[in-house]
Amino acid sequence: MAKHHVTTTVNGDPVEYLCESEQTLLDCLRDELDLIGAKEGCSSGDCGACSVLIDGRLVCSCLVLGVEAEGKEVETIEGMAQGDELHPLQRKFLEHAALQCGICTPGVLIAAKALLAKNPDPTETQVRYWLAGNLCRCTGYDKIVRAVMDAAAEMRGA
Amino acid sequence: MAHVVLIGNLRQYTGDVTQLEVEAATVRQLFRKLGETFPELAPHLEEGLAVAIDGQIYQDALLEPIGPESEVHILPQIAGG
Amino acid sequence: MQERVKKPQFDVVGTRPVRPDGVDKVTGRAKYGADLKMAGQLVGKVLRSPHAHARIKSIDVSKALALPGVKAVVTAEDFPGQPSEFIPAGEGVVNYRDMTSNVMARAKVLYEGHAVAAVAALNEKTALAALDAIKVEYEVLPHVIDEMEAIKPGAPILHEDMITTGVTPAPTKASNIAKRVEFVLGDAAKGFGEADLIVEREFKTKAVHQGYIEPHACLASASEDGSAELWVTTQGHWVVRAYCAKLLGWEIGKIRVTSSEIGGGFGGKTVVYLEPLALALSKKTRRPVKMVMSREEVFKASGPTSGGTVKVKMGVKKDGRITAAEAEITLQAGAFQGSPVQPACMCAFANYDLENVKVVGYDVVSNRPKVAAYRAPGGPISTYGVESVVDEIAEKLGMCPIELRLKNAAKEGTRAAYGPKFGPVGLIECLEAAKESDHWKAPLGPNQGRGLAAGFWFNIGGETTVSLQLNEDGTLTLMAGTPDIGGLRASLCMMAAEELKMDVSKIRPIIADTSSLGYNFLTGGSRSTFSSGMATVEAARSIVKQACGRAAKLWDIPEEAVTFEDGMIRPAGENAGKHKPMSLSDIAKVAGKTGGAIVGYAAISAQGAAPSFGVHIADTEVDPGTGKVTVTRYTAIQDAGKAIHPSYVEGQYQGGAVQGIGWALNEEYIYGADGKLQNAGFLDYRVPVASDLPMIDTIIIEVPNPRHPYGVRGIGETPIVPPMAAIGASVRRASGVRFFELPMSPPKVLKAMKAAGKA
Amino acid sequence: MRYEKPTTVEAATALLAGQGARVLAGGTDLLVQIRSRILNPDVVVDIKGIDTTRKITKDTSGYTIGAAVTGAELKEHPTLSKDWPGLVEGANLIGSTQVQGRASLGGNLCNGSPAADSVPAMIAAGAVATIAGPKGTRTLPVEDIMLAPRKLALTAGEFIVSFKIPARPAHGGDAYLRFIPRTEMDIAVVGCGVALALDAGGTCTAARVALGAVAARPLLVEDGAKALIGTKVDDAALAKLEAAAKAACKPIDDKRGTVEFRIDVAGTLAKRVAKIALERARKV
Repeated sequence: MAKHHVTTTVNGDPVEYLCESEQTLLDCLRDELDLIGAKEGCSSGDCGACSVLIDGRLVCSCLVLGVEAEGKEVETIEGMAQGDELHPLQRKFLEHAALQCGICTPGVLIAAKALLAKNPDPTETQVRYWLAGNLCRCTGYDKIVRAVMDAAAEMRGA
Repeated sequence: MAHVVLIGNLRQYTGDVTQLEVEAATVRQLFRKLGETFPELAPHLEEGLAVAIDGQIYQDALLEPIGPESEVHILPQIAGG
Repeated sequence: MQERVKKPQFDVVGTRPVRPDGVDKVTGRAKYGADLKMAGQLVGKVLRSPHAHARIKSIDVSKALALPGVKAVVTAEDFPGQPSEFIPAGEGVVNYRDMTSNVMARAKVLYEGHAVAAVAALNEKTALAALDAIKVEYEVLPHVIDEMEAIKPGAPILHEDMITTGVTPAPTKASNIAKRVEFVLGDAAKGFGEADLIVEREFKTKAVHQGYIEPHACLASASEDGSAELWVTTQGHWVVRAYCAKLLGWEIGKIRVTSSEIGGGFGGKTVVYLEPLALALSKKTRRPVKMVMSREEVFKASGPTSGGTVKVKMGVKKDGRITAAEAEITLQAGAFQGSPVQPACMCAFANYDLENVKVVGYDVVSNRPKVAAYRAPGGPISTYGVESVVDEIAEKLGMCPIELRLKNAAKEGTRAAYGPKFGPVGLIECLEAAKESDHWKAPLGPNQGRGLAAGFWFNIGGETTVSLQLNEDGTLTLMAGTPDIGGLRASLCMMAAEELKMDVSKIRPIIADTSSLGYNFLTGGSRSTFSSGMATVEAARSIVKQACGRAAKLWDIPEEAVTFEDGMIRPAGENAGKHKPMSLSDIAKVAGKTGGAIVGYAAISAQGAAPSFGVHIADTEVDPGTGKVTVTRYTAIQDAGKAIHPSYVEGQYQGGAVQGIGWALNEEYIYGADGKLQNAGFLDYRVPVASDLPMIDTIIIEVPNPRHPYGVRGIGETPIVPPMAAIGASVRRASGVRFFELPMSPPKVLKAMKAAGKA
Repeated sequence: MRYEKPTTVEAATALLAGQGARVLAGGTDLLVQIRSRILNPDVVVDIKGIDTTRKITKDTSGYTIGAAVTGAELKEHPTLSKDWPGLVEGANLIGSTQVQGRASLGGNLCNGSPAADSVPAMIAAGAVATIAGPKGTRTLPVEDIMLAPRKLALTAGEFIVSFKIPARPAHGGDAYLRFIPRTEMDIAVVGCGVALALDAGGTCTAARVALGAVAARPLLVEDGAKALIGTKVDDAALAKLEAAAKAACKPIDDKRGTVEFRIDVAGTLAKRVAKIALERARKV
């Protein structure tokens, strides 16, 4: 079975890769494009560590086939900072100590970014439900939720 | 003489002795003397036990000094998660 | 005599700088276990037992080896047999016969998921095809899962040579009870005779998994010359090195182990599973071999902690003074002996100042994966039972649960049931803080209740090496060897900065590999900030001493005539002459010309660890229509000794509390009658998600540890000890029903409420 | 495994008529099953290239929702959440935010799980599936599609293109609730959808009650509807509904819940869902 030739955009860059039908987008990002920021925690869409945006939509990249990315715009954690400038969410995560081991952090940040794009002023409950698909075993979520709320406030200019 | 207390299952190697007085200036000396007194205990002393000297727990500390009036407990090693 | 810490003023310690490894972790750059790639690497996969208990009659790997792209297969034959002896290494005492039989089944498979063979192939697809092509002939044997079933006469025996130790006279027949332990203080029978009220209860807890989000992963590369490199996610790479060397029969010095960033461990990454297999496959193929567990493998084949049965009996006077306490604790060890029953017994009554205590424990094997350490191993299980009984006593006496505890709380001078007397400890301070908290005084709504429980962990020190090098420009590089899971590097840099009176951002830390630094015991037992911190302080002080020595030489004055104050090296007084003070940077610039680089090195066996007590308050609301328990408010209070970086201390309290909430409400290993795990995934092994929880409030108590330069106690373990009993007590008040079994999942809660007429 | 992305219904049915073919819509179940080696299809047919599977259209007779429209897209539709809030809620309880970005009504139904969250809500709403196949197109009410776990009333080559949801009655309301041990991320232990319509006086004129995860397939509970029709949906009617819901359950004991628990909770949920649907019907 010949591999698929996929042409897509990742973090604004045009990229091409070859993949087999079974390979997930997560496999392609990590193995073909060496973008290791998205993590494989479960392979079943239950942990959110592999979260990426496809055409602005938050998805688990382990539940998307690599071939499905054809012609799409994919955004990963590697595209979140602009040059030396961290995204406000990234900065607030550091200030609030919203990570311990950090394995869930790329997925949480991508998910939080998608939330704030849709809802710039979320309540604590809205943040918690939006992030329910991003498991974190270290922090108990407290500091994550605070960091997201604080970043939202800063981004609103509040 | 340090007052030595053997905790937990160690009594099975000492013929049910759980408390005794031992002249020892360091943990190493204490272990050696206990091993001589209770040969069945010796391998367990080598395989890793903790000692508490006057309440403070020491692990892997053969050179730790023991005071003449010290109370020394010998207990299982503690690890963690 | 112990020297009490003076309350020093700190410049850096106690502040909240951004962690030095932070940017890499928010940008996706940080490299974890599965993130390294090597040229020519192969994919390694493990064939695992589909049976809970079976004899391996034969393994035929020929068809697998014949597949194009399959490079090697290993089975138990590739690992030398080990004698059954208990050797101090890594996590306490290990038995290498058990360890080698666990990483690769020998005569029998002892649990579903037990490794039987491993393959290395060009890619994952081929590796999986190779697993399918390996033919294993099993003779299926009867299995036993539950610990109380496993100790019954006639239960299937896992190890024909297992004779219970700790029993006199020694039994003559094999059983599944590996060990009996006993801790006695005073005379429990006499104490019960003095009691006005005796409460006796039996509790049951289920096996729960550490649930780190990063699966086990490693990349091994063995060379023709007998040396090897291993990249691995682990809590202790020196321990991994020792285990692998032993299991493979290789020299320790030829194996270089590098710890990747670690995506959570909680005790579960203190042992080896894939590592010796990857090294063996790499040696056979002379190519790098990468192995990563699937989530299903993590659940089925890596260590959960024990489930168990805890019987507790406590006697109390009418005024609340506890006169006697007894417990019997039976814990699952998994397929090989070594449950945390000993610390479970020792923790059981550690919260209390008691005269008469008897605790008996049993270590029981059954057809489950071998347990691994999980945060305060054993402590949460026994404490759940004891603290639940204390709560019931408070209710029966009509006493406030805090007052009852204050009346009996362990304090400086209390003799623990396991022997020694406590030094200064902070339980009373935690209880007082709970009593004074807004939370304790806040009103409750309908169907809501509030519970409280206390917890304890010993904390440990141990072998630690740190190197601190002063660079040519005055910056510093810190090398530690205890993997950083939750902000360790930040805390170590802060302690170095405190000693050197410099900006913490000038110190860049790394976790060094096993060939770059002397031995380090693992990150676990709440030891890394304590022990590596102690070594860091020593290394920093060595830098100061060396720098002062260089200044003395430059100034042609004796070393004693030089001091280090406010970050500057100065002549120590008028008599020392007038010399312009020098900074460490100034010294760094001339170090090369005055004797060479300045490096502080501390190789210590850290002693003086001190226990940390904590008290948690939980509010819950119970839905009488469904039995669902929701945690509505939560406060974790704990003695840190001294919080180096308070944010990461709070983070430990919060994270531990939430793991405990999961343990209390929904997490459990569920087995079918076939002995197979039914919920080996995050879908049905239900760890708490963000929307399940309220904010977790924290109160940091600081009763300094007199044996640490800054007063540090370990803090990572204790936070998981109180939650189950705190939530149990809270659910009792919210639902009107007292529960004796974890998890308090909706079907159980609804059933009990219906039976009590409360639903 | 082959991956195909046809752009016409005909091309899709031709591919699906072959051996070992599976439909790929959102993939949130299919890819998990392939990854865990439960399924090993020869070909996956991505139906998202077919325009009609990805669109929501509205006319006087109601909505036509493409089978591959995601839960997130249902939620973002300008009027669907107002007309059929229960349906949208059901679809948006499938997995996480991430999963809602992919999971579809068609996939949720055709995965063949009795616990699928969107299915009781669709049944309550009276949804009818439009099925394309080698012999042309046919329609089937949603409650008739799933026969047993993993077993559907679809024949070789057939797939669901879209669902027809009727126009909301003048005083109509629907709701869906499920019970799970956590707040998110679990499979329903019990799911319940109710849709009802009132006359101007507030008497229930029509009702549909559906339960999920309490039998081998999602259930349309006729007796539940009977308990409500002709009443003001008062406490007496709700008590009858509770009894009817419990009586309809034929659950199993499994890792997610016991028989007894599922029956009890089905009764509790049916009452709660009916109350929400009633509130909604009164407001429009």
